[in-house]
Amino acid sequence: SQNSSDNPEADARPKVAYITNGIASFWTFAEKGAKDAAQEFNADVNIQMPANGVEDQKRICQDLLAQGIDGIAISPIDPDNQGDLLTEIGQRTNMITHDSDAPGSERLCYIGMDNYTAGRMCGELVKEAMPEGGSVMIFVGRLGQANSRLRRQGVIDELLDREPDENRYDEPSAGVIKGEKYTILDTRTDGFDFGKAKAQAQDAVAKYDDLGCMVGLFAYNPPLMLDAVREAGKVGKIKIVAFDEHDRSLQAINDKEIYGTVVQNPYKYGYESVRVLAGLARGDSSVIPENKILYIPARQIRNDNVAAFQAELQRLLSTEESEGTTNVVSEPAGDESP
Amino acid sequence: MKKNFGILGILLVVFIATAIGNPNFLTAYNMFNLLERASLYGIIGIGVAFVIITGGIDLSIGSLIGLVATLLPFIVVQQSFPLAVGLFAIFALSLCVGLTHGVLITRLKLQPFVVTLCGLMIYRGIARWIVSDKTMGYGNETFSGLKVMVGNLSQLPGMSGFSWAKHIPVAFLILLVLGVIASVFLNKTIYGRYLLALGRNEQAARFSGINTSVMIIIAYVICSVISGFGGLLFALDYGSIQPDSFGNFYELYAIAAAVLGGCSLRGGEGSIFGIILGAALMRLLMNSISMLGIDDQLEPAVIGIVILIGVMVDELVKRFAARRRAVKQAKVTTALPEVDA
Amino acid sequence: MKKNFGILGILLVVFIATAIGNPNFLTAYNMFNLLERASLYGIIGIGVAFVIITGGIDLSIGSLIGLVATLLPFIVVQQSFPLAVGLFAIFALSLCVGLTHGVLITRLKLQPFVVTLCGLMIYRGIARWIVSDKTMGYGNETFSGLKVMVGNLSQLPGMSGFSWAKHIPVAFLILLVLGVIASVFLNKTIYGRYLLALGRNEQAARFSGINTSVMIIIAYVICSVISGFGGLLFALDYGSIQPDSFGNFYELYAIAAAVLGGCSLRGGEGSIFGIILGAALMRLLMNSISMLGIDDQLEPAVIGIVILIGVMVDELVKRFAARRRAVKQAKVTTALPEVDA
Amino acid sequence: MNLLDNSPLLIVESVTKRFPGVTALNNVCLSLAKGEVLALIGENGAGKSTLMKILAGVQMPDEGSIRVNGCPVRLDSVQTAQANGIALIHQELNLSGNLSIGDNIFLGREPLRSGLIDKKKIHIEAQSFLTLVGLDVSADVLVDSLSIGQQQLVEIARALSVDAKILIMDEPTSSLSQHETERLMEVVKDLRGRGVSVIYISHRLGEVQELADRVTVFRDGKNAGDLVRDEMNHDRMVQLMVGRDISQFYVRSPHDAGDVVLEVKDLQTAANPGCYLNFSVRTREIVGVAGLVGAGRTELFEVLFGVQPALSGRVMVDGREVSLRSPRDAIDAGIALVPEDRKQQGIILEMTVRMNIGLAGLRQHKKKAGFLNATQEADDTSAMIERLKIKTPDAGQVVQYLSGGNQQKVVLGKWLSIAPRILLLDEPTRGIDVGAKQEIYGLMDELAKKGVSILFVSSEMEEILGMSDRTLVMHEGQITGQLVRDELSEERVMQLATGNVAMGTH
Ligand SMILES: Nc1ncnc2c1ncn2[C@@H]1O[C@H](COP(=O)(O)OP(=O)(O)OP(=O)(O)O)[C@@H](O)[C@H]1O
Ligand SMILES: Nc1ncnc2c1ncn2[C@@H]1O[C@H](COP(=O)(O)OP(=O)(O)OP(=O)(O)O)[C@@H](O)[C@H]1O
Ligand SMILES: [Mg+2]
Ligand SMILES: [Mg+2]
Repeated sequence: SQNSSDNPEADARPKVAYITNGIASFWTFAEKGAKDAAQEFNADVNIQMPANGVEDQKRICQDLLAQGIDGIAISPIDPDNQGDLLTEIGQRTNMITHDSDAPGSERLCYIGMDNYTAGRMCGELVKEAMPEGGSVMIFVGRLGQANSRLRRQGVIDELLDREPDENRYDEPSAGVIKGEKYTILDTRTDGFDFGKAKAQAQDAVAKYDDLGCMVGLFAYNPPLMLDAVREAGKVGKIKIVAFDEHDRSLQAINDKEIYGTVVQNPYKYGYESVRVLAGLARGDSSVIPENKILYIPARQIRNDNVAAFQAELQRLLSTEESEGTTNVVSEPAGDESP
Repeated sequence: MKKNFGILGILLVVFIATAIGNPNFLTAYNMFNLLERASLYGIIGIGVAFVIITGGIDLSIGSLIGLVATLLPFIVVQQSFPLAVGLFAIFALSLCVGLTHGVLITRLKLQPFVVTLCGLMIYRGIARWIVSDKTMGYGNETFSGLKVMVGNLSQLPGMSGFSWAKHIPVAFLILLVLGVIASVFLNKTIYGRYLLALGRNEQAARFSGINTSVMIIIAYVICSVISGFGGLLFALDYGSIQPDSFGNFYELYAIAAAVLGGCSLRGGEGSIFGIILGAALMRLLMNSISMLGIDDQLEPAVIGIVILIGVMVDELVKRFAARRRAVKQAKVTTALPEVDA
Repeated sequence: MKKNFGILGILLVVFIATAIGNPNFLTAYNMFNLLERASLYGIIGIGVAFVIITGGIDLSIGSLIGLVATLLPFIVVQQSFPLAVGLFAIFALSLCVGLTHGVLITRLKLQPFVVTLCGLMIYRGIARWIVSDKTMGYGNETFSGLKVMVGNLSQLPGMSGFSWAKHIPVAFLILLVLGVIASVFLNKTIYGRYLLALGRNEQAARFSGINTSVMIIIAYVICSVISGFGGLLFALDYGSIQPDSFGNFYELYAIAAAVLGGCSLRGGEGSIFGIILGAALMRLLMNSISMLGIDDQLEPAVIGIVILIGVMVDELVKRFAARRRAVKQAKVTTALPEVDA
Repeated sequence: MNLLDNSPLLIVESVTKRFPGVTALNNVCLSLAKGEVLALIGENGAGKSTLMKILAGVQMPDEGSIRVNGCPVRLDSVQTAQANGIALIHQELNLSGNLSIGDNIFLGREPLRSGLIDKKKIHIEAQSFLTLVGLDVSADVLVDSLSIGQQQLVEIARALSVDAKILIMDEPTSSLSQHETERLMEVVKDLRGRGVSVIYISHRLGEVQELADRVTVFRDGKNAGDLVRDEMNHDRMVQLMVGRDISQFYVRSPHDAGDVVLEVKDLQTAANPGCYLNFSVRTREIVGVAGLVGAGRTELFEVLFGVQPALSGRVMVDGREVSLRSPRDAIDAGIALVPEDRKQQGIILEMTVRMNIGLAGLRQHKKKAGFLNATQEADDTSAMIERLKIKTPDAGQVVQYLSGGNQQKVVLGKWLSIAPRILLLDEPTRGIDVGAKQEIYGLMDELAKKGVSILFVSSEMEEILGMSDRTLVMHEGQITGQLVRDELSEERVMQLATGNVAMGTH
């Protein structure tokens, strides 16, 4: 937890909290955005990353509520089933959701994008990378969390040209999913164990002679997939499509080893969340848009726009470095994203 | 109870320090939360204590919790069986798990660590496989009756009139009842006595005509059934179950609570009261870390250090007591020879 | 070696079955990968074996791996110290960790399970805290020299000429060297003999003039240093380190490999060859599950079941051998009396 | 002699029992009448305990039958054995140290009150049994805090509390001294008077002679013969057990003691901090240490061997003070200890004879940079096997499969291989058969002749009288007297050991 500052006039400053759905360097950018906004809007922000899932998230929220807080921005891990907690928060303070929405709850606003749509965007990249069709493997840290399931489903539905339906779920145990042009061979999970993630990628390369494209849905997956493909000497033969802005992924897009990636805008999540909460705390409800959704779209990064995107990240980081709070030199961005 | 001094002391110190550090700590809301968490972890701590007392260990608790929590909605919501069937199924499952552990350990003479380590992996795999890693939820209407167990006392029949009842979690009541039963079982019945005896010296117990195998199996069954029940409570409380991670490391929390509470992993020792204290201390620490604004990342380190200090203090207290006893003894014996001479 | 029959058998069966099930299994690429993984896990398995032989356990391995892997880039990249300083620091850290474990266990007489469980929490907390949960990477130029250790033999000086060298991971060479050293240490030096003796009966060993405390401390130091080294290799291989999860559960993999390989958690037994087999079997299984297209979710369950079968087979083989010896004896003794009479 | 019923109460017929590597019992038979005290004797490993465990339902025989009161029985558990009226005091202690004395006495047979354990009743009844066996300790005391001898008395109290028809005592006196032993004799005689049948196993033939109505002898897992009361004399028994005559039991040649080697000054130990010990031992001298159970003799040896630190005082070897903080220090000073608790402290059961014998000498291999010197180890071992006549198929045999006497010789071998100058022997012949005993006595004598100083604790009066050149007697942690050979008599020792007299000469 980082209280952004110990200002003597703290009483006048709203105290808000920004709660993620786990620990990932994806959230580093959100943290940065939240802090920037806190400075700009004269608020204290407490950033919390629950390490152990739903339970930790609940505990952290309750402890914050117990301390008295003017607003909470939360990325619910499992919005469908965390109703009680969201109600509890909603009753005690201003609550907004970010990154992952809970439309049925008392949230005042949602800030973020749609994982299913982002998944479909990722699927589009696969289609571009492999226009003639072929077989695809999906790698993901966990399927236990809603966002990764939605992302995966988006990829599958796009490749199979299905109608959008967020509630569809092709069980990974169902085996090969065959479409007209594209075949999804399998989905492998690694439980955030990087060793296993790499092994899964290597095993897939070894197993399928006809593997056309590998999709890595958590930030750490694509670089490990690339390692496997390089070791097998199949760079270019096996296409790679990434998710999130891991620096090695971006570098590889530059080097044309990875076709492209879908990135969100975590900095904006953090920034907007704190801006909205600070406004609400001061009684300004105009910060909330009409439809109660602040849509921050995902973007597709390919070889043509990767340089510009890298520069954009660099700018964010350099301000951060000059502040001297944190510096992630070797890994500017991205782990498994929310 | 004497040997719980160290941990009781630490508990009080942390409690008072936090209360001073943050006045919000003592609010009814926070106390309720703290009590509830301590109760849930205390319950699984009591379960594992039985196994630890026999000199065994159960590493599969977390996975069993995950499996039970995943299975119930799977059976009741997805397969649309009645709730009673679901509850019976998870009860039967927990029982069979304990039975299997016990039988493998006593009949095949496999090591408890190994058997339950395999259990840790197997139950997790089954939980993930059955629902294909899908998140399971307890938001369903069907479970609203059960949810009383993770509510407050005023939700119990006939209790709505008492205003104080609002501030006591039902889970705490469950813990108390379970604690009293476990305590009586352990200290006042022959079965408890047998467990303590065989935990220290299995052969001696066997030579005394005790069917040690059956007693060990019973201990594992108790542990698994309580874990399964604990899993249900956790699931009801958190509402959302990710089959691949729900309950991860809970066995370590349970074991740590038991050890903090004075159970020896060598077997033959354990106090239920101590275990409850141990669980309470761990939850209190987490709460204090939040309340005092200590770096979140340091949380595991703080808990680890406090546990270490706890067992070290206990050890030193024990030694000190032994030395004092020796000195006292010395006085008595030095008094005697002079009379002799 | 005789007692590794069971596991060797299972290893062969799984190997052949997978080779039949998927012809790509035997490709040089897959074999290289398999060998490399087995080597990395084999290395930490050897480390923990020393502790297990003394009758202890080390649950902190995974966290220590996480800490070491996090610290090195922190020191070298973020704090811009020379690589040598970073390497020395993580070496010194591992050594101190082992020393602390050993001292707490022997001097304060704390239980190994408890001490290292606290270690599990503490090192994880420190790793997370130092870098504020940020992901650390080994992409930096500085580490390219070290990366040879996770490459293939042809990258070693003077080896580029041999075409077969391309197909052997350097990690395998490291494992072999370490395995031979460990084996010699354990079986051919007096220190190894001391460890085996005190693992069986610490008191008798002490009464024979062995400084058991020092030996136990040495065992924990060896374990931690090898774990730290293993952590470095893992980190170099995976390139990217998340402080809150890197190395989670690795201690269980290491312990499982050791147990599969014939180490008894009661102490006094262990074969380095067996541990390498155990690690290989676990990695082979994971590879087979991928290769044969078995449900990913079932993976932990499959591994758990195979380990269980492995130890059960070993136990049954042992019993069978004992029975056969008894029968043989019976024949001898019925033959002898006639000569006597 | 009692009048016996015609039909025996217990009949064992051609029982055979095999273990991996050994046939413990080979077609043995045994019978026991009502109210009879049957002594069962035999060398170590003759199969006595094995048969008793079979009778107590702990082990199942491979072949053969057992009849109680004429009916064939299948004793497949401790419960069935108890149901048939059989109770066993095991040779090895079998108590749960974390429970109180009373809880141990009634373990498995707890009296209940409304479903819960009746603690009061346990306390009262346990106390009466403790009085019976002469253990003056509260029944609420944890067993962990008792000495081995006291624990042995608890075991006996427990067996008495069973109210058995057949009471089996497997070496009940092995760690008792004369005083407690005599008390036990009375108890057994009293039981006989009340019609209880007793099987009494002991290597102390004096007790057997005093107590037994009949003696059954085992040799190598087979019946070697029976002796009725009139035929019972030391030589006959030994003859049957060992298969040869042992004419001179205590081997003693005159030793001319030399210079003082070990000198202890004002030594204060943790168990008896009120006492300050002073004595010395010379070369070529065998000094016995006598005393009752719990007199503090083991404690003294452990301090001398560096197992536990002294509270104060000095120990000098060859006139130079040595600091004894660990057994290593003691070994470096030339001191070796053969401990009282063989299985816990003396040997490593799962290791081979070679490894056990080699263990103390390994440090000398340091010359080879810490590598084992396999040849030296093998040579040392075979030399010891030969010198001590250790009965083992080969040096690679796992020690747990050896008989108790041979295990004891392995411990001796371990120390002799590094040639200590001062040898401490704590109950060196505890649980050891006559043959092995004689060999150990011979060895002590031989060592003393070669210049080793020997200090030995024994609870067996005969042994003290037979072996020591000089005797120290301890009582409650204090050395109450020293007796040179001429002054040595049973009465003097007992007087000093029970503290009934004024302090002896120093
Ligand atoms: N559980 C066992 N496993 C293997 N061998 C055993 C076992 N128990 C006893 N033996 C062996 O059986 C033989 C008989 O042992 P037993 O204990 O009956 O001898 P004993 O007559 O009681 O000897 P002692 O006088 O030393 O007590 C010995 O060779 C012993 O090593
Ligand atoms: N570690 C200890 N702490 C406290 N008291 C002890 C300890 N060890 C022994 N004692 C006590 O010291 C006394 C002497 O015990 P010790 O074993 O030395 O006697 P002993 O003369 O050798 O008798 P025994 O024949 O029973 O071995 C006993 O009363 C015993 O209970
Ligand atoms: Mg015997
Ligand atoms: Mg003694």
